[in-house]
Amino acid sequence: MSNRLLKVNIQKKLKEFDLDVDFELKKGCLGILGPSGCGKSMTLKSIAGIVDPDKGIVSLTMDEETVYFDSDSKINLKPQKRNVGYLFQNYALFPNMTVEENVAIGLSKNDDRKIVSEMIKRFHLEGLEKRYPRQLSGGQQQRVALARILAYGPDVILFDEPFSALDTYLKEQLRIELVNMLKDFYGFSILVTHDRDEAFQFCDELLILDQGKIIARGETHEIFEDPKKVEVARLTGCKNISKIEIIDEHHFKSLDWETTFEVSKKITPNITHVGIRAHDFKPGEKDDVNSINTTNATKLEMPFEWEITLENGLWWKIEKQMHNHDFEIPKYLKINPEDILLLEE
Amino acid sequence: MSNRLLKVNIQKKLKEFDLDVDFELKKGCLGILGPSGCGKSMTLKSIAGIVDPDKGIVSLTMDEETVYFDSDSKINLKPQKRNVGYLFQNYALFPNMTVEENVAIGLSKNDDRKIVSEMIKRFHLEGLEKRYPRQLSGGQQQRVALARILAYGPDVILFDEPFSALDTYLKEQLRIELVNMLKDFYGFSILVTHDRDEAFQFCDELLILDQGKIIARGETHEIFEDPKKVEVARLTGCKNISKIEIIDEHHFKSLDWETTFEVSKKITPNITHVGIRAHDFKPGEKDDVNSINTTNATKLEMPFEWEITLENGLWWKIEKQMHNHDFEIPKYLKINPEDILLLEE
Amino acid sequence: MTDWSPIFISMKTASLSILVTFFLGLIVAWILIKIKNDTVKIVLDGVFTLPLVLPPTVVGFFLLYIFGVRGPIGKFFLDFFTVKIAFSWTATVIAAVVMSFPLMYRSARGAFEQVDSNLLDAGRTLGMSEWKIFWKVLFANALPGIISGGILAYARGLGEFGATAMIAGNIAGQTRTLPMAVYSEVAAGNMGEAFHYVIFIVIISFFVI
Amino acid sequence: MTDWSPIFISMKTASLSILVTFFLGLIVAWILIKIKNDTVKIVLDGVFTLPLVLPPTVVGFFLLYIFGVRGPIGKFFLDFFTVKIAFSWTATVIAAVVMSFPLMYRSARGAFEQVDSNLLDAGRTLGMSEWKIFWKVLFANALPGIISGGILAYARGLGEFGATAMIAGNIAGQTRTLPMAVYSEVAAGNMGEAFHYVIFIVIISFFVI
Repeated sequence: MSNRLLKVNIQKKLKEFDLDVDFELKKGCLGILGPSGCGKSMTLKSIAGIVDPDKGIVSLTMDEETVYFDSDSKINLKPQKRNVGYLFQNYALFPNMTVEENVAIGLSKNDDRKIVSEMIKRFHLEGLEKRYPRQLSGGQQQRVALARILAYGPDVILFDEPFSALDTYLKEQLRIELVNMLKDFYGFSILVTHDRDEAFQFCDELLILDQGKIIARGETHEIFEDPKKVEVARLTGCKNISKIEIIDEHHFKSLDWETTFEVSKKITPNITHVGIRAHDFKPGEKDDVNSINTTNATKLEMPFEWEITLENGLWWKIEKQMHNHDFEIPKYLKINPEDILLLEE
Repeated sequence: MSNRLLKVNIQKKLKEFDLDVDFELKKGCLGILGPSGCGKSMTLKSIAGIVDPDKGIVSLTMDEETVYFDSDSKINLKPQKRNVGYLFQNYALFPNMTVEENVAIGLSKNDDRKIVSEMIKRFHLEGLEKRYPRQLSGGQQQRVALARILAYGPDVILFDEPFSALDTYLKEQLRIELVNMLKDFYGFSILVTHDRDEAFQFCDELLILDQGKIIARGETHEIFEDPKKVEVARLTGCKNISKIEIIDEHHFKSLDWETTFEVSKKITPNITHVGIRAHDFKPGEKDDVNSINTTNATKLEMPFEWEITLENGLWWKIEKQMHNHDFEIPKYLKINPEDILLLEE
Repeated sequence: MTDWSPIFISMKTASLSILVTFFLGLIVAWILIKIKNDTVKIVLDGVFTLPLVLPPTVVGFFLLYIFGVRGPIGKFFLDFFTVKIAFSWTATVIAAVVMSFPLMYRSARGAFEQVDSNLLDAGRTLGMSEWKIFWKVLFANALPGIISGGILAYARGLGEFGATAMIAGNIAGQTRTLPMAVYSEVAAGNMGEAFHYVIFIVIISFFVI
Repeated sequence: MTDWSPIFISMKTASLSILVTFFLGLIVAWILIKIKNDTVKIVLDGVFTLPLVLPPTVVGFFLLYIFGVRGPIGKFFLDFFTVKIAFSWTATVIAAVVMSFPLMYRSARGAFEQVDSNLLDAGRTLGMSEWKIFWKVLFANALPGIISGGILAYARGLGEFGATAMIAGNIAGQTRTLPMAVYSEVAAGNMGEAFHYVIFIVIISFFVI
């Protein structure tokens, strides 16, 4: 195994906040999850060299180390020299060039032209070679953009919200395609998104960004299971979050839902909130631990889910078959003490 | 019960295709589902009077009939006279006015000003009255836009992809809010979207639009359960669609998946495709009816779902708990002969 | 000693002409935006832009043709009001308006087009009158572009030379505006005198910008 | 009989000046877009736009100051090459370039700014040289705006009057361009003669547009 490392440590003053991101990546794909305008794109652009950070270091080691940026040694490699591919949100295909010309644009005179037809084939673009970007669907445009990047043969690929411009029913298909493509890609990749499903699906490791700061970092599964912080819980899709009053080491009172809960983990004094995922409630009995009365709950039907909102604002989601339109809300719900997430502000 | 009817029958030549939409709405909310650029927005704009159709009739009956547009009688009411509210995709708040001024802009001199503070309260905008739109989050902007429309007291509200500009984690919350708001709204509403979940959630009745033509119309549940047409199946989220070769009245061969299936409904000669929803597969045995071998299947983990892709391209989705990361793909899957959708091109 | 009259004449001309140009430009831009027929739109846009494309002396020639004592309007005014328009102060205003109008019109139109058209439609569906939409939505949100267009038009009016020379002439104390005065003094070899006027114009220009 | 020399002089002047203006305008616009310091950007933009805002005669005055026999550049050329720039045909070109440059520069810059900046960045991350990005991406996608800017600049150069009058004078057969000729003929009372020139200019204008 070769010695590979992507090192990113950048600080930059922005209008709304200061960006301060510091991480290392040893292999595969890193996801950056955060709300709109949290500095995600700015981070990617700093790595690609499109934007200059104020301070810091960006370097890539693939056997040998290449320093992309180093504010102390005043190194700032041009984007052209970095060998970093960037998939723009709007794909940034050149409107004045055909599919073929777009894919070939990154090749130099000495490169083998065969790679263009290889990429066209690999991304199922046969027959579209002479078309212009405006004549393609959103999904086809994305494939052309990917083919263009891979033909260039980058060491790192940066994905900037790759699915946000697509219709919902196209997204899933293209996600699978991208996952499969990434499997074959030898270099590093970073995917930026505000969609928790995308982050979960693509990336083994995750970095949660808010207001330019990293508020969580780790294995994707761990972050989703134990978000630790209110903002992380919210971004990973936790619907029920409440401020609490600690009663004792294993009990608390929720201030938003006005009920008392038992929790299996020890509540330390730094805990200010709890989170309960909407999927984690189960039908229960009156005498169960953490039982909740469902009087006056309202239900909302989705194709494969019921969304139930209790009177106190708690959300419950339960799977259903598409054909079933009747659902009796159970009198009581319960939540397993192990499933309650303890959160810090 | 009063006599209420919204009648829309419009034809308009567009660049890419001809828009030809004809429907009547007797109560509540109608959903229009279709891909980007299928003429959805154009339909809404024709109803609001922002765009003039070439031919047709738009009229609203609330006890009395008001003709908005009639190409034969050369009637074309100004948007100002139609009393139709329009929620724009980007909300179209006036950037030079505060929240309060935005909400009040639709009121005439004789209107009671109290309604402004009522709306501000109803949409939880207290404390934001003096802010400008750019100082608000996406969700708050949407609430201001809704408050502005409801303060004006329209008979019809048109929603143009109301959630497409929002981050995923905000969407669900705001959908619930909107559903609740619509419950209290006495008039008609039409919601246009490319998201099947939104269409399902909001609307009892659905209209599927493709290339300017209505390709399906009916009760939301019925359309989702029996889409009848390939394009409708795709838009309602059916992941597995294949061309078929009919063997006999209850058997067909799928050309894409290269297997033979049994189906309970009779296959009429007009049937050219079938659809199988990814959720409808179940683990099975070798000898089951419609059993499928899963050799070389790949799995992909989502927070609450496994996505399994079989070698022949079929998709299967199965619910999971967030904490479970292990999943053994069963050797065989089966599909109930009743769950196979028979589709026409 | 420096003759101050060009300064006063120029200020009067530029001020009156910008008033006319500003509102005329706004209104014409608004009307043009609302025209739905593309051919009409392009033709009208061409006509209104013409003074920007034609040489000022040619514009002046046409103005002279219309407003001259034998021209249709010029003759009318002469016969009925015994007013000679050509080679009078009024002519300097006419020249300045005609030459600065395209700048104002184009800037206003550009600024209007930058305003999200959804805002106008939102105003309409909320029952706002077209007049209210124009002022409270379109004008208010296009203001920066309109102001910069107004400044350009003012500068253009102040500096008008070619058309003014044709229709108003260069009569000291009557139609000799600042740009005229600079030309006359240089032509007469008084670089020093001309320099005074130049300084004055440069100061106004900086002040305006 | 009509004197044909103004037509030839004007065509020569406009053609040479648009060549210079076109490429100069493109390059300056490209350089300005790449400058990251906002203050420098605004100041430079102001300087390059100045000839559009100042009266033509004032610009002509400054040009005369620089290129005149006693001006720094004029004196240099006179001393070393015994070439007089002021009141020569070269001066008409200089006047046309200086006056039409801002139009070209601003149009090019506007057209460049309309091009999605992601395209440029995409080009960079794909290893394209800045020169290739300029021509194949920026220029190619801004072409409509650049051409319309070029046409405007050509028309401006062709119609230049004020600055030309100052620095090049109105010497028949040498520096008397079409706009000059219109003025001279009208001033001399030959409306008919002037009309010939006007027709010619109008024809060119229509042809160009």
